[in-house]
Amino acid sequence: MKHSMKLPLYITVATFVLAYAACVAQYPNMLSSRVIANLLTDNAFLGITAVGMTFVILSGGIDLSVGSVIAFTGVFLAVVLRDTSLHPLSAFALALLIATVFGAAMGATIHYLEMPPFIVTLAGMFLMRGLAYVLSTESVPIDHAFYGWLQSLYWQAPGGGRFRITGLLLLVTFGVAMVVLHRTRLGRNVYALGGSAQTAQLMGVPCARTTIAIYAISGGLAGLAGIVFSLYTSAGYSLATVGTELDAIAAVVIGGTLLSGGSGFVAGTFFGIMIMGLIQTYIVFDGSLSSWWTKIVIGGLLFTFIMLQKGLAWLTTARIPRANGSTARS
Amino acid sequence: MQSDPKPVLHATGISKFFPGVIALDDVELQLYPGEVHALLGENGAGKSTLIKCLTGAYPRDAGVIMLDGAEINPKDPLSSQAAGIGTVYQEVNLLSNLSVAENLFLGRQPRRFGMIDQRRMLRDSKDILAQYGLSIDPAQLLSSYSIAIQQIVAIARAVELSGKVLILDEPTASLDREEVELMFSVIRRLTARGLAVVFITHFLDQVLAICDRATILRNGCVVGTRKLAEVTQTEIVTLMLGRQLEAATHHHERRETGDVLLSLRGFGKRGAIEPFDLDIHTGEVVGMAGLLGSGRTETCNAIFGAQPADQGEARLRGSPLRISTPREAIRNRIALCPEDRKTEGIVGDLSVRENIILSLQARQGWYRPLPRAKIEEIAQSYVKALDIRLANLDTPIRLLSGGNQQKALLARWLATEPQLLILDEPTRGIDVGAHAEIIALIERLRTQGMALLVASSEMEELVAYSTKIVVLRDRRQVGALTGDDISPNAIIRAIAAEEEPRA
Amino acid sequence: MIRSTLRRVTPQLIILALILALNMVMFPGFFHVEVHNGRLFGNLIDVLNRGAPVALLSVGMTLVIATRGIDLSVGAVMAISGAVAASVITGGASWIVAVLAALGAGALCGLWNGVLVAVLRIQPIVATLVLMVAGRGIAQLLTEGAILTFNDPGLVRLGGGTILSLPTPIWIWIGVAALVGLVVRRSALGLLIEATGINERSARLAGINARVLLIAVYLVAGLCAALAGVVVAADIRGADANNAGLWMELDAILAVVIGGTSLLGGRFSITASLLGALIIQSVNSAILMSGMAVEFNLVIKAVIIITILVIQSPRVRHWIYLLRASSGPGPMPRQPASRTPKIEEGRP
Amino acid sequence: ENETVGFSQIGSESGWRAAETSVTKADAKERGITLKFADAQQKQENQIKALRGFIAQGVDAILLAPVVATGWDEVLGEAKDADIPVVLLDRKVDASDDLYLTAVTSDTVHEGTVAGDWLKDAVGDAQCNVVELQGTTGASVTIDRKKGFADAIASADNITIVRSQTGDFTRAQGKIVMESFIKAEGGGSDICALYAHNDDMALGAIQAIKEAGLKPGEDIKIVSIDSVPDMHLAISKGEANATVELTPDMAGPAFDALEAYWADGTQPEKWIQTDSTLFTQDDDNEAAYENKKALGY
Ligand SMILES: Nc1ncnc2c1ncn2[C@@H]1O[C@H](COP(=O)(O)OP(=O)(O)OP(=O)(O)O)[C@@H](O)[C@H]1O
Ligand SMILES: Nc1ncnc2c1ncn2[C@@H]1O[C@H](COP(=O)(O)OP(=O)(O)OP(=O)(O)O)[C@@H](O)[C@H]1O
Ligand SMILES: [Mg+2]
Ligand SMILES: [Mg+2]
Repeated sequence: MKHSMKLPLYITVATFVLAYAACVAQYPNMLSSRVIANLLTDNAFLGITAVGMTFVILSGGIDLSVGSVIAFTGVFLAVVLRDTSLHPLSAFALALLIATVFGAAMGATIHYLEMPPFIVTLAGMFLMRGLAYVLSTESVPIDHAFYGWLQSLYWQAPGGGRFRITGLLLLVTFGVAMVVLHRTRLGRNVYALGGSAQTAQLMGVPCARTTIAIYAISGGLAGLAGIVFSLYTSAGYSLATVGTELDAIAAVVIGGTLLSGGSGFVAGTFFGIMIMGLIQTYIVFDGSLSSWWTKIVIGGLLFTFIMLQKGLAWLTTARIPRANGSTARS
Repeated sequence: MQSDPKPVLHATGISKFFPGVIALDDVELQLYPGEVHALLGENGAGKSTLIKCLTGAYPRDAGVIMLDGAEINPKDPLSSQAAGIGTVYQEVNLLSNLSVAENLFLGRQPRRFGMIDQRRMLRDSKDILAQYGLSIDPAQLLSSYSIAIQQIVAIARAVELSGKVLILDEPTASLDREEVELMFSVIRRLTARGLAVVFITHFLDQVLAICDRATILRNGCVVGTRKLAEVTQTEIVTLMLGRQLEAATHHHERRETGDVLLSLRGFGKRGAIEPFDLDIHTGEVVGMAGLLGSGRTETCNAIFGAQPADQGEARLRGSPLRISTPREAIRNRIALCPEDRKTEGIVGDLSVRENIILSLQARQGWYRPLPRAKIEEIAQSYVKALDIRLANLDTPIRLLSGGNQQKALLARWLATEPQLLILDEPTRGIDVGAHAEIIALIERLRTQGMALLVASSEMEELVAYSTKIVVLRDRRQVGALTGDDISPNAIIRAIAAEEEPRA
Repeated sequence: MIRSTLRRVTPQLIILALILALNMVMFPGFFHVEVHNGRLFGNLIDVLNRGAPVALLSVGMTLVIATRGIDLSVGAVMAISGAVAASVITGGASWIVAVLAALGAGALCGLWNGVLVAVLRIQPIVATLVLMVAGRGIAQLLTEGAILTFNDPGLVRLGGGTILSLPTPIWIWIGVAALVGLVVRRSALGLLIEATGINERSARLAGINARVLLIAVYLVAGLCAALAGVVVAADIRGADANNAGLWMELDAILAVVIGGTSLLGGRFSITASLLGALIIQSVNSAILMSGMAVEFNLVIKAVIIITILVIQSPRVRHWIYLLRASSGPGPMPRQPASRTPKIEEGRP
Repeated sequence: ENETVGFSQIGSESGWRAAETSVTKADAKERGITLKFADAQQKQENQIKALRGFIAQGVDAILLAPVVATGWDEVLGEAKDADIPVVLLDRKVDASDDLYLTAVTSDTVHEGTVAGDWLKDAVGDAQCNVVELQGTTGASVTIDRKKGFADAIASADNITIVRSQTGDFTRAQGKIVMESFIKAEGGGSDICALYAHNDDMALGAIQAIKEAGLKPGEDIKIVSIDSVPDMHLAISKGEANATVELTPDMAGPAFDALEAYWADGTQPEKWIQTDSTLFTQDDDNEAAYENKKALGY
């Protein structure tokens, strides 16, 4: 039954491998180092956001504000670098601080005012996007030597693929998140909260601290994703990353984490991200879908992956005698 | 041990108000090191509330708590844990999505270089659980084990956390004898080390077996603290209820039962219950006995269609019957009062009134709402008949004490006027008064011609009302007792026959 | 009945009154209503009229949320139904056929969501996300990305026309809300929906056909969305598949939450959700009337909404209750320190 | 022959955009070019992904309709390294111009100026209060068209913008915002003209004006940008006054340039500017409507 815990993860990995193999069978070019490097680079900011989202969803919450936080961070960086002489590194630190504090504030609101995360973070989403507009409605280019230097840091693989520093950051974030979630008390408390907040409280989990920490992590990682995004586009734009929260949620869910909380793995999220990236790459390679068919196909594939998971999970649990479900839960 | 004059925990003037309810009124509790202190009272007397106030799970409205002579003011369970008070709250309060080991060590996992030391945690868990006679794999999810095992894990966790005081709120509700004995031996070991233990239960025999003193609550007030060596069981019951309880006599004039109501042949569900035969007559109470996990609940669920059977056939009054959903069962006037009130019975936020008429309304269909007057009449009459204690009928049912919730659920099913009533552990967590009432009710329903199927872990109770008892083991029917054969000893013998050692 | 409803919606009424007063401060002529060629004309009428889509959506959304679900697809369903209505009518059919076809499309979408949630047991957010993504594509497929315009007077009247001088959309949303409200409260549906939302397992074991109920609820949400889509299309005399109902699901959810229905399911009030929709519309109208630079739109909206939500949060309400109670005699009652449980959908 | 061209389109947020897509596809087909189409759903990151995907596939050229001007240096550099020519459509980017072959765009600031100049001519010396329906907040087209118009009327003291709100480039929002403008400006009697950043908003506003009992085109003058077929219809009915054309056929010149480049490496001009033709009630709007209605608007 140990494997039944990790089963969704294995299913996601298997799905990814199968899907990739199918794509390569049709377009051999998709095995090139370029495509692999692009999967990492292009999805770096989404992946980092999804890590934070995994924390939140594991705890039974949801964070709709991440897309706006990314946009805000980008605009903030661009405006600060344009209008002040601050070094980008200090600007990064400042941006991370703002995003983290913002997340923590949402966490505190959720905990102390007993408001549902969906609504608190929805309001947060409006607020951050609004603040980004207030900073600048125009797209502000970032033209700083440091940015150029960061962008020039990459390893060119045979075949032309460029493995960039942001891709590395993505992998590091996932690594750290895995350690935090599985090997620290905070991480286990996240799972505990997701199992049942009430029970966790009775078991002595510091709910206030944990909730605040979770949303602070999500906010902070969204801020980090904002930095990555600003490196990616060398600009800050208040209209950027609209709807990214839904992409991140979808990636987390495809990665096998239950939206009801308490069950899932951050490694699954990684493959969730890769699957979403693969879908897009495939659509570009195909190149024959109209705008509307693109949407329909993305929705259809989302549905397919969910059903695939359901089906596999059902196949594997049907053989294990059904738990009585009588474990007390609130 | 009472020679030690200094109490380890001394709570005075504890008061707690809920909107419309005074749950605790100026309650005093003294615990001496090395004693097992029973906290007794009817359902809704305020026992669990007192515990939650003591450990900070609820903020109290008044009162002082002294631990070892110093005032403490726990504002959440975490701080009382830190102060050395370990608690098992009512209903298993563990996290089924974590492993057994993590449940044992949540919040205090052993660490190496700041990281959780998984290996050590598993090893320590094994050692701890071994003290309770459990040799299970602590790396598995908690939810993969039965409620009984979960309960033991909860106790083990609380014991590990209790430096000074251990509080157990109805820990034995879902344990059978053997496990209770094991638990008692652990408690004795702890008290020998000077720990104070608070023990809440509705089983007076267990109280007499292990406790030294008892504090009795009624309607949120302390009505007395007694040394158990100096009182009789009847006195305690009288204190709890504020009245005398008629002796629960095992009057067993074996009456003729009516026609066969439900007849099961080769009835079973793969992986859940092996095929069995059973006839239930009108005017008959069929008891189901067995150890934990013997398949009683699954049998009940199969007949009710909650986990539909996949083999065999059923006949209702002679005509074939296939039940694959609870709705079909209800339509055939079969009712099931489930074992797990909280998740399968009550609809917490709905009022007691709505909970009582819910099944009747569901059967009538949404387009035929019950008239208001009728609803009021039904609800009122059952509240009166079953003596359900509540502020008013608009109270959300989740605010009722466990026993009263159970009675409200019974009312829900009685309102549908079933011909077959299945009761799964109808008296779990119910106080002595209500217990007697429910037994009397079962008897009354039977004489009115209803057929009942009752699963219970309490042999005496089964013996008191059953006209026939089937015994289950390992999801298999292994025996049946009728007439004068019915006695606790006979049941135990039937269960124990060729019993293999437990895993 | 009416008194208890009134008591239930008092907070929403107060907030609405405050926001309207704010509008009044911003624009003194706000409450001025006059008849302009047979048509009531004024800001207040605009609030009622422009609130129609969100009000319609919030009726269905309230029921969905009461069952512990959520429907992210309503915006896309609006686009689909608008596109269907437009293509049917440009195909030469009568407006009644067009409306019926649009409602049919909405029902189909609702059914799809319902089956995903109730039968395949997919969590509502994800289940409806599928249609949210794909639905707009379907709508665009119908219109081929263009705005499909029409001039059929019958259909146009649904959006821009008036009945007894009052814009038709106002009649439509009030009518639909009254109909749904009446059906739900006069039958036992309301009770059964609430029971399912609070504890689905118990509800099933009590004999409630939770599966059918869930499907029905998403169906109603789909129908309401379809009607909203028709109103919006009729209003601009064209189906704008690209933009119709874009992000409107969020406004609808917000309206329900401002109306005080918990996202964790259970007790619901359609009246309160409608007031929520009107509150949102009044905020929008305040922003439009203020003449402030557009950059501030979202910040203003966010700040007002956060304020409303904070005032309505259980904890702050409790503080208010305590303040009131402490001024009176008797002991100070308190609530147990229970944390809001997380969203916990259909566990197996 | 048979070259493969990747086309990264922003999305399908408006009728004009749909027309541009369908014109481009038709054009490619006519020339025997295989077009790989990628819709970015309004997201720059998707466009960058698409571009990288095209590069990985080794297409012969890339058409890019950038969603925003900034942030293209890196990926354009990659295309250049891979020797794939990039042609920008309908919007330029803030990047060094050796990173792309050419840009086929209109001058969006100029569009605003054309609209403003028309208004100046139309009102003469009369006092004129203008209300403005802006596009999506933050979109560069919004900013440019706002600027161009403001520049044009800056010299005319009699023309002032009294209200300016976003209508999100949509008909529905255009109508809603216009309604509130009318209420806020004395029932519309104080408004002399409407400037909308695109035709869709103007068409929505026309309905609002009609419902308020005013005559669009007469009581309130209407000028906007894009020249979609419905707008021509409105102008021909006298319900609107002018529109500035933004041609959806950006691909034609782009393919011309590409074909020349493929043939002998001819470097085109860095900016191929499309015309911003003004259509007024004096032009043959019915003919314009007939011309355009099949283009997929
Ligand atoms: N959260 C709450 N809100 C309002 N009333 C409550 C709440 N919790 C408990 N009560 C009420 O307080 C009283 C005491 O309940 P409590 O759970 O302490 O009883 P108990 O003695 O533990 O009963 P049981 O033996 O059934 O467990 C009951 O009347 C109950 O209805
Ligand atoms: N939560 C659970 N997870 C896994 N298996 C379970 C669970 N609960 C019960 N089982 C298994 O299902 C089988 C039948 O359990 P069931 O609950 O029907 O027994 P029971 O005799 O009614 O016991 P109880 O006294 O606990 O009600 C047992 O083998 C048990 O191990
Ligand atoms: Mg209790
Ligand atoms: Mg059982």
